[in-house]
Amino acid sequence: MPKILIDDRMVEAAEGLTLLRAAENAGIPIPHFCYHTAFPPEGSCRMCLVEIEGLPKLELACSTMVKEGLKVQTMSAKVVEARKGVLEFLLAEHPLDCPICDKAGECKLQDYFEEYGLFRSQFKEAKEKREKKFKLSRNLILDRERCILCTRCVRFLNEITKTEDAGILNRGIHSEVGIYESELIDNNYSGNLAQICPVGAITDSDFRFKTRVWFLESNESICPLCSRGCNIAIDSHPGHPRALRTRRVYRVRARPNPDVNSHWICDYGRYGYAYLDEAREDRLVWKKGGLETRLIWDKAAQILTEKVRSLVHLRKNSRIGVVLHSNLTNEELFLADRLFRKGLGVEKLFLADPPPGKGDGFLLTSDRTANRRGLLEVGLPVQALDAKALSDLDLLFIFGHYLADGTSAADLKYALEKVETKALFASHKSGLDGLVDFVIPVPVIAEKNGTLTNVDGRVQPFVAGLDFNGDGLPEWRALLDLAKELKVEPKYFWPLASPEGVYQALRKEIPFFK
Amino acid sequence: MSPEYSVSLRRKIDEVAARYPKKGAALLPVLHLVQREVGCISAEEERFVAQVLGLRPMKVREVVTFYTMFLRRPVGKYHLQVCSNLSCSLLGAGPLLDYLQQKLGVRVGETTADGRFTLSTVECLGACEQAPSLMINFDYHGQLDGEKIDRILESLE
Amino acid sequence: MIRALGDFLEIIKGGLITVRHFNTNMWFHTLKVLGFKTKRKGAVTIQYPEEKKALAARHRSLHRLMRREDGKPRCVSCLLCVTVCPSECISVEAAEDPDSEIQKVPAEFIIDMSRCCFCGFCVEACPEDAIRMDTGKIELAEYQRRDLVLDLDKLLK
Amino acid sequence: MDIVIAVIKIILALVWFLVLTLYLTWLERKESAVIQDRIGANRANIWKFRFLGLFQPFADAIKMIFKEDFVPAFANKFLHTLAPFLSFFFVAITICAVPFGDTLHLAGRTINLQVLDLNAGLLFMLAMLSLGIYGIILSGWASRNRFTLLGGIRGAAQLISYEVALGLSLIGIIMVFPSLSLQSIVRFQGENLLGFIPKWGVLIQPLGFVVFFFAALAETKRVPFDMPEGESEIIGFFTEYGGLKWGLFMMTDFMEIIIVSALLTTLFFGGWQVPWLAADGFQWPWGGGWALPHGIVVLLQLLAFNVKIVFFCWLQILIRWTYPRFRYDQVMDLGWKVLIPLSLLNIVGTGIVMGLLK
Repeated sequence: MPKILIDDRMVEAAEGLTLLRAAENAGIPIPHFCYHTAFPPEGSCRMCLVEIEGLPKLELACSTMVKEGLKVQTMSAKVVEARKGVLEFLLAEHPLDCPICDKAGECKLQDYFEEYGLFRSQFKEAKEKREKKFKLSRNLILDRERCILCTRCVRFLNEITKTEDAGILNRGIHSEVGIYESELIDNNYSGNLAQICPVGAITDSDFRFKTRVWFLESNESICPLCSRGCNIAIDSHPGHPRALRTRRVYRVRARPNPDVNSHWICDYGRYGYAYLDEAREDRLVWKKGGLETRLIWDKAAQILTEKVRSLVHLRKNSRIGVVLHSNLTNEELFLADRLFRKGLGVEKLFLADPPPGKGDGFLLTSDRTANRRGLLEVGLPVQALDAKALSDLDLLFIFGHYLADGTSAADLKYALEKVETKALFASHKSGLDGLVDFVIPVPVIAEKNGTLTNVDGRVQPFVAGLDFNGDGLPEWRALLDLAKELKVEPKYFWPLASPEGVYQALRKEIPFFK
Repeated sequence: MSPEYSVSLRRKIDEVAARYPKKGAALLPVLHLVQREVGCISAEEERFVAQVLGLRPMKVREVVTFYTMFLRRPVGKYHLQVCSNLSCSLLGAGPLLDYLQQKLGVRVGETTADGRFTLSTVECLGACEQAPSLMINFDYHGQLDGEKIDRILESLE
Repeated sequence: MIRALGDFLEIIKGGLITVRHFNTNMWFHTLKVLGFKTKRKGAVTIQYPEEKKALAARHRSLHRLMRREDGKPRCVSCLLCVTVCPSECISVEAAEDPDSEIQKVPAEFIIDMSRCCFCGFCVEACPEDAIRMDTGKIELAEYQRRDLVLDLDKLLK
Repeated sequence: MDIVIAVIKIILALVWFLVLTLYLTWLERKESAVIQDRIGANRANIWKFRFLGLFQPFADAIKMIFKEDFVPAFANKFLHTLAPFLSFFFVAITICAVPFGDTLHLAGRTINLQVLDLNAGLLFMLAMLSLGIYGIILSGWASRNRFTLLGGIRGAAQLISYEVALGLSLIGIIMVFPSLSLQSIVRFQGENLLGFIPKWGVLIQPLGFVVFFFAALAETKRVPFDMPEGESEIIGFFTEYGGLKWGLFMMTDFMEIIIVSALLTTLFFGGWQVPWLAADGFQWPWGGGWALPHGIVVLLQLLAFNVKIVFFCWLQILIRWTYPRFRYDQVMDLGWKVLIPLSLLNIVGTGIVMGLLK
């Protein structure tokens, strides 16, 4: 472990680390554009220059390896002067269209210029005119005036997707990022380009001009769209009194997690956020004799528990069924197991999941559910869905709207008509709404707390980032309420009050989660 | 790829490529080979080279556009390359270029109607001591002025 | 005792001031009403709807949006006014302009005058001088609340 | 016939009273405006004809009549409704003792220009004015609101305190003009002092006048004595009223101003007396005279009475728009520690002077 001196602070850095990383680890940020943790250093932006004692010129922090005894100054007058110079040269060609640039507010050039910039430019010459709307891919637009040629995008396509769709064309002042002829970048990870672009050169037409970044509230979450469980940040608009749009979520960004998704997410997860706002179930209703009544959950829970009690009393436990899905959290699956199987002796546990898709071999998996692994590890003995098995039940708890996906509408209607009471816990509207007696809105993953187990068996906790606006409640609370109301294993269920508490219980019982 | 490329060219390419540990590393010599054979490197040649060397066409395009000695379209018999870099500009490369444009009746990047001259600018010929300098095909001409250019052009036949 | 008398005297004095005002205004204003011009003015009230005060040059009145020379709105919907507005009365929706020099134009620009507090921050924040508060319109009463919500067309007028 | 005359007198007196009240609101608006360099209400118009805003009172009246008659859900509905009428009634009834003029001889009849010449008219008026407190207390209490209750209590305390000074200050007058009938008190003031100075109450009872004037101002509950209402800062007793009922309270206020002016005029400024005007014309103190017909004399007397009343109304409004409100303790101090001792002093002084003059 070489010891180095950064800004007169003794820092111990691992062998083979660059100065920039070592300084960052020590809490001393060094400005940079082209350097990205995920790629080998490039050294083209010259922003990370630092002064090293004994060396005549400033050195690049991003490509200098740590060595025992280095004495580094990151904020000396010489360094600041150099940064000013670099910024001035970048600004010589970079347009000042921050008011219309989507990156404004999270733009590195803007930030650094604010910190080091020379606010009086010495350039009298007019800026070069370049193409402002060059189509890079289906979603990406390149503004060549704004591009500072850091080549992050090129390197991403070379190193991560290995598709090498883009490159730097020409030389000197004529250099520009380009694609080959009109072969658009076409891979499932192109959305990351807009995210890693340190300036506003690459913008995403999905987010372009929709809002400004400083209005957005960023919340951490986990992508539930496949079993990878990529770490994401959901950027939502907390609301405006006269907002023209009613949408909440404006974009989804990758959140770095070296163990799961590095710095990336796939386009399927990035652009697939519409489910957060569209076709959401928001009213808790009870349909009785053609009448729809709006209820509060407590009332609905009372009616349901009454029904369960009467069935249990008549020893007709076998006429209770539960349909589960793999987007439930570990806690919820565990509670379902504990309540329905162990507590009430329900044997008819079915599974209804969204249909599998196609994996892409990198992050996206073919399994389009968030917690299939968790379901396996919790050990729920679920059966495949069978419309016939459904029909000889008296009471059916349906979790998720995916039941409507796999079974034909006519079959489903025929089967469900015979079931006396059906309660649907669903986050989205579906064909099931018309077939059940209770519709209980539930939050999606981004709106509740809990843990998910990804395809590699990694258990990831997450907290609610968005507010849940429906009448209903998270499934874990519904299950707890039912258990408490039914007085199933009171000693066991009473102390449980939160997903954290449930997870503690889960850890005690199932070795996998230890 | 397309049958126009002669068997001998392919053999030469293989020969050159064999000298390098990785096929891709032979890109520059191969491009020179192809340019000598075909005359220029257009998109078609780029694809051909990329295919032969197992690279993506974009890689080839990057290299071709970076070096000014690779021609992306056919040129006339004489390729006049005027240096536009600092030393030459200071010593009058600009007026020189204007003079050439006027004399030949073409603009930068164009070929005369008779197909004899192509005029283009390049970044630094590495001949600052002779500025302003001009390269005609592979011959250097330095310390130019209008008169000298007239003489040089006359001597070309 | 003497102090109390003094206080009493002050009270009387105070009364006399009002009496003086009463006298001046009563007679001189009456003269004015009857059409006689006197040096002293009497009451200073401006009879508002009939007489109006000239607005100061810097007076902040109803907003307007400026146009470019070709008639397009100057606004690039950068949302800085929305950001700075303390009463959150502005909402803008952006759209793409076919002209790549402009790029961003407002598809809708709404100011809810019933919320506006006339601070003028939007004018100061605007990088394009697209919004101004110099129409001189200060009579903004409406019978319907929705008439106080001004949209792009109304603001561009 | 007497009944007809009495009814006509009642109607005329009430009409006079109400019209004056109505225009007092206009006077108040205009006077306050003129004092403050403004113009005042001048918008109300009939067919664009504004006439100095003289139609404003009608507009106000129409507004008040058609406003929602709101009674708080928690209020005592009966008492809440009764209170303003009670206030209004006790003030309105006092007009019957006010002498507007001397007697009018018409068609062989002698008509006293007073609704009712009570032999204890002064006591009657004081009594009625005191009863007005009930309206205040009831409205404050029946609204079932802590703030109105406090306002009512403040009002009652203030009015009762000043009743004392008010009553005591008049004892001097009663001693000088030995009668309780207002008409006879006015007649006494028709004489001259030393042959040429009108023997008005203010000249022989200056201290009594000052005490009475302040006490009477306090009785009207207006600035600077508006402890009970204080509509701008301290919440008053009629906070829970609106529309016509609130209008009644307001009218009561203005009517009290008129009654106080009438009392001041009658007791201290010779009532309907015009200096040196006798029943058959002017009698100049330096000899000679100017005979006038009976009708003209009566008209002059009525005019004098009205001019005096309007002057005192004007003065009260001027005071209201000049001085700031007293603090509650200052009001009490003024009443109990200044006005009452002064009025007692006045009684003693008057007695001593009268004894010496005898």
